[in-house]
Amino acid sequence: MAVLTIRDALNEALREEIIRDENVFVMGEEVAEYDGAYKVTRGLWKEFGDKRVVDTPITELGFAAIGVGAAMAGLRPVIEFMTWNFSILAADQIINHAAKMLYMSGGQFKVPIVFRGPNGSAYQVSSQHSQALEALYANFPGLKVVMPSTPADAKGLLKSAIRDDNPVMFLEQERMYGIKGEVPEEDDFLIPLGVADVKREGKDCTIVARSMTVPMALQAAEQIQNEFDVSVEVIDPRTIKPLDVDAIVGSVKKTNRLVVVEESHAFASVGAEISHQIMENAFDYLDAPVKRISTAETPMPYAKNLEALALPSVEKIVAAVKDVCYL
Amino acid sequence: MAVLTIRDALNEALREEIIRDENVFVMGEEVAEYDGAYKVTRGLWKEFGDKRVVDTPITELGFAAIGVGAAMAGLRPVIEFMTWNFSILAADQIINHAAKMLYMSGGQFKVPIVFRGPNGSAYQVSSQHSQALEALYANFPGLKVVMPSTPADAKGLLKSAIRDDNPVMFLEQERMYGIKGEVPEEDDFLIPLGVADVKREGKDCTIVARSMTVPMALQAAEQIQNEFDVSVEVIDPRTIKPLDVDAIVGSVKKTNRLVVVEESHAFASVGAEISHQIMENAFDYLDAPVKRISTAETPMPYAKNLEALALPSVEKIVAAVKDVCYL
Amino acid sequence: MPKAATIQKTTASAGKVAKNGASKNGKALGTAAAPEFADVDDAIAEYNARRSAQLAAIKKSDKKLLREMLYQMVLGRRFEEKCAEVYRMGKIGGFCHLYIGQEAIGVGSMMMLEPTDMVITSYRDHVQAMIKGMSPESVMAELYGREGGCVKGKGGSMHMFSKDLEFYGGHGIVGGQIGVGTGMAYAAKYKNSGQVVLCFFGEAAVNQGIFHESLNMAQLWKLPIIYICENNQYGMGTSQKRAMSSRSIARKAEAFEMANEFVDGMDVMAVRGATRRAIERARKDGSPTLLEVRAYRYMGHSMSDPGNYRTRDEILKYQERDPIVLFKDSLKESKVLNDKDFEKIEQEANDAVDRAVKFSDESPYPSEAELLTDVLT
Amino acid sequence: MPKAATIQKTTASAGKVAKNGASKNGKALGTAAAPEFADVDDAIAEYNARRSAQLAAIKKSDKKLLREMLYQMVLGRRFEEKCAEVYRMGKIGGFCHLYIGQEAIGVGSMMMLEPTDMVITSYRDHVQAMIKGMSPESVMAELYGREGGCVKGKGGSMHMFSKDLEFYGGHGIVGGQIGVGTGMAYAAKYKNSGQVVLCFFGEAAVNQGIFHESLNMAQLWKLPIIYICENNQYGMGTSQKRAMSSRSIARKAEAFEMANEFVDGMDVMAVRGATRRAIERARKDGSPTLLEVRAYRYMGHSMSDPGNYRTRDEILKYQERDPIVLFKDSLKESKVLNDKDFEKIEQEANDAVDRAVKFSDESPYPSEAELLTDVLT
Ligand SMILES: Cc1ncc(C[n+]2csc(CCOP(=O)(O)OP(=O)(O)O)c2C)c(N)n1
Ligand SMILES: Cc1ncc(C[n+]2csc(CCOP(=O)(O)OP(=O)(O)O)c2C)c(N)n1
Ligand SMILES: [Mg+2]
Ligand SMILES: [Mg+2]
Repeated sequence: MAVLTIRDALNEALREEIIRDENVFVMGEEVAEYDGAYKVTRGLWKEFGDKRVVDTPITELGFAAIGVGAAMAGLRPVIEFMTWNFSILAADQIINHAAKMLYMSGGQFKVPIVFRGPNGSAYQVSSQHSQALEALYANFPGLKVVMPSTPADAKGLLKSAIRDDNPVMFLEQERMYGIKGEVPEEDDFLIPLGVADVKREGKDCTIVARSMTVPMALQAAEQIQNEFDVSVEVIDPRTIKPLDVDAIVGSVKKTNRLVVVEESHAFASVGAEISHQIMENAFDYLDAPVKRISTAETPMPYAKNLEALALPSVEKIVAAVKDVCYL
Repeated sequence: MAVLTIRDALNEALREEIIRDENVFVMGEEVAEYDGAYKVTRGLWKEFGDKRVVDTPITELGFAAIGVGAAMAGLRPVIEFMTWNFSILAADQIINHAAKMLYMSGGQFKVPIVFRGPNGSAYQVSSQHSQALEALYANFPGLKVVMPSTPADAKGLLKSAIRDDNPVMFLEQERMYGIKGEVPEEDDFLIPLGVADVKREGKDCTIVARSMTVPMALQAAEQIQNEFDVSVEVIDPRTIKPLDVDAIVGSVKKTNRLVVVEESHAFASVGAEISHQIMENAFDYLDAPVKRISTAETPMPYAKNLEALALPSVEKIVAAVKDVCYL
Repeated sequence: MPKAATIQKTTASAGKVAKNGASKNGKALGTAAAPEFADVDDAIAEYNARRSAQLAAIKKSDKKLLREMLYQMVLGRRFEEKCAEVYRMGKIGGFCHLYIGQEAIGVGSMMMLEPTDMVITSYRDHVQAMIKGMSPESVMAELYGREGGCVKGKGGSMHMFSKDLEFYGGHGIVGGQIGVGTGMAYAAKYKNSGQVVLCFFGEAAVNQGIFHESLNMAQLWKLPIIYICENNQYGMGTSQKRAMSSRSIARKAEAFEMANEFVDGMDVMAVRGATRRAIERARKDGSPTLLEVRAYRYMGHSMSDPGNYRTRDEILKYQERDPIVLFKDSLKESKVLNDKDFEKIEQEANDAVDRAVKFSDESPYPSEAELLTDVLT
Repeated sequence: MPKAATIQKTTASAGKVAKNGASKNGKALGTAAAPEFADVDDAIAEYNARRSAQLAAIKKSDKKLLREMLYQMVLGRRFEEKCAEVYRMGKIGGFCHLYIGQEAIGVGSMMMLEPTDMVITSYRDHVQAMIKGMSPESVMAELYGREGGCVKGKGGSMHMFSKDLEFYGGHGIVGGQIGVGTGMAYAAKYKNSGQVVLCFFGEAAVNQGIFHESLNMAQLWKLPIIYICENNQYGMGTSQKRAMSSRSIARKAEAFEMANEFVDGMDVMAVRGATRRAIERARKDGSPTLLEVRAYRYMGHSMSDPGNYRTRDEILKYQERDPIVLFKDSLKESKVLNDKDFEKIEQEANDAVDRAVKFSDESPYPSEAELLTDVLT
């Protein structure tokens, strides 16, 4: 196995898919000559040129629409948002167009497109640049939503996303681009969309975490194990929509306790959905109410101390696990 | 008390606020000379003229921004979206600008603006025109979200929304504009934001409904009462954000059962949030898992039979109540 | 706010040409079809002056084609009249936007296309769907929301689609299809398929940001697309001058150095000519064009529009320039068709519409299982 | 996709004037400050030819004002240099976009304003905040994310605000402030307050749809706003010609029949002159203006930009036209200020910056209670 950063794993996925299928191209702001604002597309333009890796004007709605139209006409665009915050300008094309095209056309026009880029906070980039938007997109039928947390997942899921015939929102995390991990070197390493992954096995409590909160959850699990000899299972749904409800329900039926951790805001979040799914499907197995940890109910502040306070943390997760385990 | 339609109650609220405060103006597509696409602004342009009631070009992002800037500079704009579906084009101004301005400016710049218009389905207007978007906006701190279900609420809440110093998303429902009800004739009839209303008292089961599903819930409650002698309480939060969690928790602590009904899609919905709030705050009082009824997980179809099938209905609510009451 | 600034009667010459293209090739990329006119009187005068060119164009054209053009215009007219009729009977639900008065635009432009070329338009899409080859049956049944509809009853009036016929819909978000169409042209260029895209939208859609974003990229990247602004002078109840600070839409292309023409939308041959020039440009070097085609919407915006924002007189005045009447007159004068031919065409169109209604009346509602199909593949 | 079409070297004359305004009043609404130039050599030649006008403008101006203008330019330069320094020391986090090279734009335009006039800009906002009257202390402390910052540490580099000083931020969404600024002008007109709005944005922001939507409404409704496009020729790593199909931004105003001027952004007096004309227009009848002010960004886009997309030579060449040097030369030649005065100004600026750093170093982090305040009022 090769050890790669998430950044490089994504880069490999893009590279392999560009080579595999001549209809795949990458488009977005600064993805080509600049090598990507966060270097996810590094080297691709040099290698594949103007046709496959395309810089756009700053015009999110416009180039999202180009992606939608091109996908309808047979291409497989990978559209990068420099950050998902800017996707809000393009939301009409995603929600009103991409998500509905197959249905509106009675099944005739597929929209095989991937929208990708960093989601959530970075380091002190303040309120307009720090939002986690998975809840927004996951609410709309017709879209898939993916959030990897390891290099292997990043690569395998992105390749699957590009081959998927539906619009896929692929949400990365800037703080995680440098995280290293093993990635299988097999020729065509794919991870299917819609399948959760048990990132750590345990029997006393389940944590469902995604994206940036997965490493935090693992660290918290470790700490709890050492301190209280309580064994925590960490489940990473990886695909938010469609959500692998069975995997989560199965784990909770075993542990009887659940903490959901997410970087997004709480109100009507994916965490709320998971909580409700457990309510509907594992109510009788719960020994404690599901606890949820989300980012504070505020736009993201700039000051370092306030930002840290706003975000989920290992300490907050430990406290929540202690809570549901009555420790 | 006067008997008014919701349409006319909203119209009165606008009229009274335009008269009361010279900084209030109404802006949007066809709100002036055309009297509003759904006639909510009927007669206002004739009465108050070009300054107070303003037709815009079709340019949702642009006129939402005009509202935000004007509000920062001291006016109190009421911006109509012909339907909330089109607000997705303006979401950047709502989410990235209006919602964050007070925080980003360290408390200096208030944005006293109301965005309003019909939310959810109408009659066979198909997928791009039938979305209920409360979950989308309620996820973002810095916004209030209001959804009235009666003429009195519509009037009292809209007047409060216009006087509120925060951005308020005011979501009406086209199918409901013609609903009639009593509206107090007092001079300045206000309903505070953030306070739920018990639309029907009961002791065996709680239904939390909003907007279009409130009359359905009331009808279902009636039916259940007659058929099974089971007494259903119907709570209408009216304001979705901030949500009156106490009122809902209080009711569930009494009835020990909850059905949430909503027109929006289910995944990461306001219904999920309510369910989670009960999980966190009334877990031990629940005699059955919370049940949720939402619109089917599909873009809205045009065909009459399919549309009916997709939406919540009295029958679906009755079935859900029977479920949680083990009838 | 004060009322909109009065827009001056513009006397601009039309057929503005892309500056960068022009300077590059050393010659104009397009030539004027018609000078921009200010009101209906201007338009009549302009047309009268241009009429000989018109007749010459007819003379040069294939008779069968001319007959088919007229047939499609008449079919469109009859179809829409029938829609209004059955809508009032409650057989069609939701919105229903009719094309009456604008037939010359769809027919004049789309009948210049190869079958493989792509078309995308707004919610005002019934007639364009049929010109692209979709059967009146499949369009009417869609309006009825029945299984036999072109999208199985899932879309309704605003969302006609046919993948086989390269008809990309039928879209309800004002302006949205301008961006999607640009992406279709992007694919044509990417695949080097030789296809061009006709992308239709109303004049009010021009005020949306996506118009600006799309045209910039289309010109920057030289995409084979023809933007056809169907300027019917109203966006719902708002006249163009109350919503746009500048009268000329064609000239907005100059901000992008894009080729553009102003076209008389009541003259089907003028639309055809301008489209031919634009298609040549697109097929040769992928250059886009913006056509402003000035027409007039006879009916309300949709079936629920009472139309209080304009006078009966205004409508009647524009109807004097009815595109079907103008075309018939020219065809008759050119001795291409006679009164008997006209009757035959009317009969065929009426029969086609009757068959569509019958088919739709008999088509079943979609099965309930259809609710949850086509959400994801 | 093929590369962007090569943009022709444009020789268009500048100072294009709103056609409707012009035809209405029978005279031009604005006059050219400078012809549009194509590259730095052109710019030098053009400036040399214009220099006598420049010196004449200086002659007519108040000495104290000229000194203050230079001071503000130098202060801005020194402040930004210090930002770069302390950023590298880790005292500033997040993004940090410097204004170096563009000082003539902020100073030339904003120092034409009344204190009650409103200003809004992008994330590249430190210097404009100070020109509007905010203390270097409050701006630097904000960059540090401290309690003493102008927004209590909640906004950081991109979000400077002062309600008292009518400074409306500091915005991070490219183009967003164009719409918000238009709304501020709407309020000015509504309240008949006599205020004008200066709304700054980069040339890359022009490609956003909101530019198009806003300018249309501003002209349609005659809003008292001056759109100042700071064309520093790059949007991050993308040169203007790779992102925009047409070189001239000023001329984009013509699609809306809006008054516009192209301005040499290295010449503070030229910026001042163009702004004066625009403000007159705005105060008289509320007409908006688009100014394209051509400058050059010396530094990377933000502190994390390695700048591989352009050559050192290109940068050096542009730095020969440094706005501070050009202005100093003219002031010296005009005998307004001498070398000693310059030294004094440098000293004052350095002192002010040092005070700002000291203040920020000592300012505490915001209290934890601040996290949840200012979410709703
Ligand atoms: C984004 C959006 N805003 C508003 C509407 C409501 N609406 C539908 S059609 C229309 C008028 C469009 O006018 P125009 O573009 O001129 O096309 P026409 O109807 O005249 O063909 C409006 C406002 C919409 N469907 N989408
Ligand atoms: C909507 C949006 N898209 C992308 C970005 C990322 N971004 C920040 S600044 C910038 C370049 C802007 O260039 P320009 O408008 O010319 O202003 P300049 O930075 O040169 O002053 C980009 C792409 C953003 N902040 N907002
Ligand atoms: Mg129109
Ligand atoms: Mg720039």
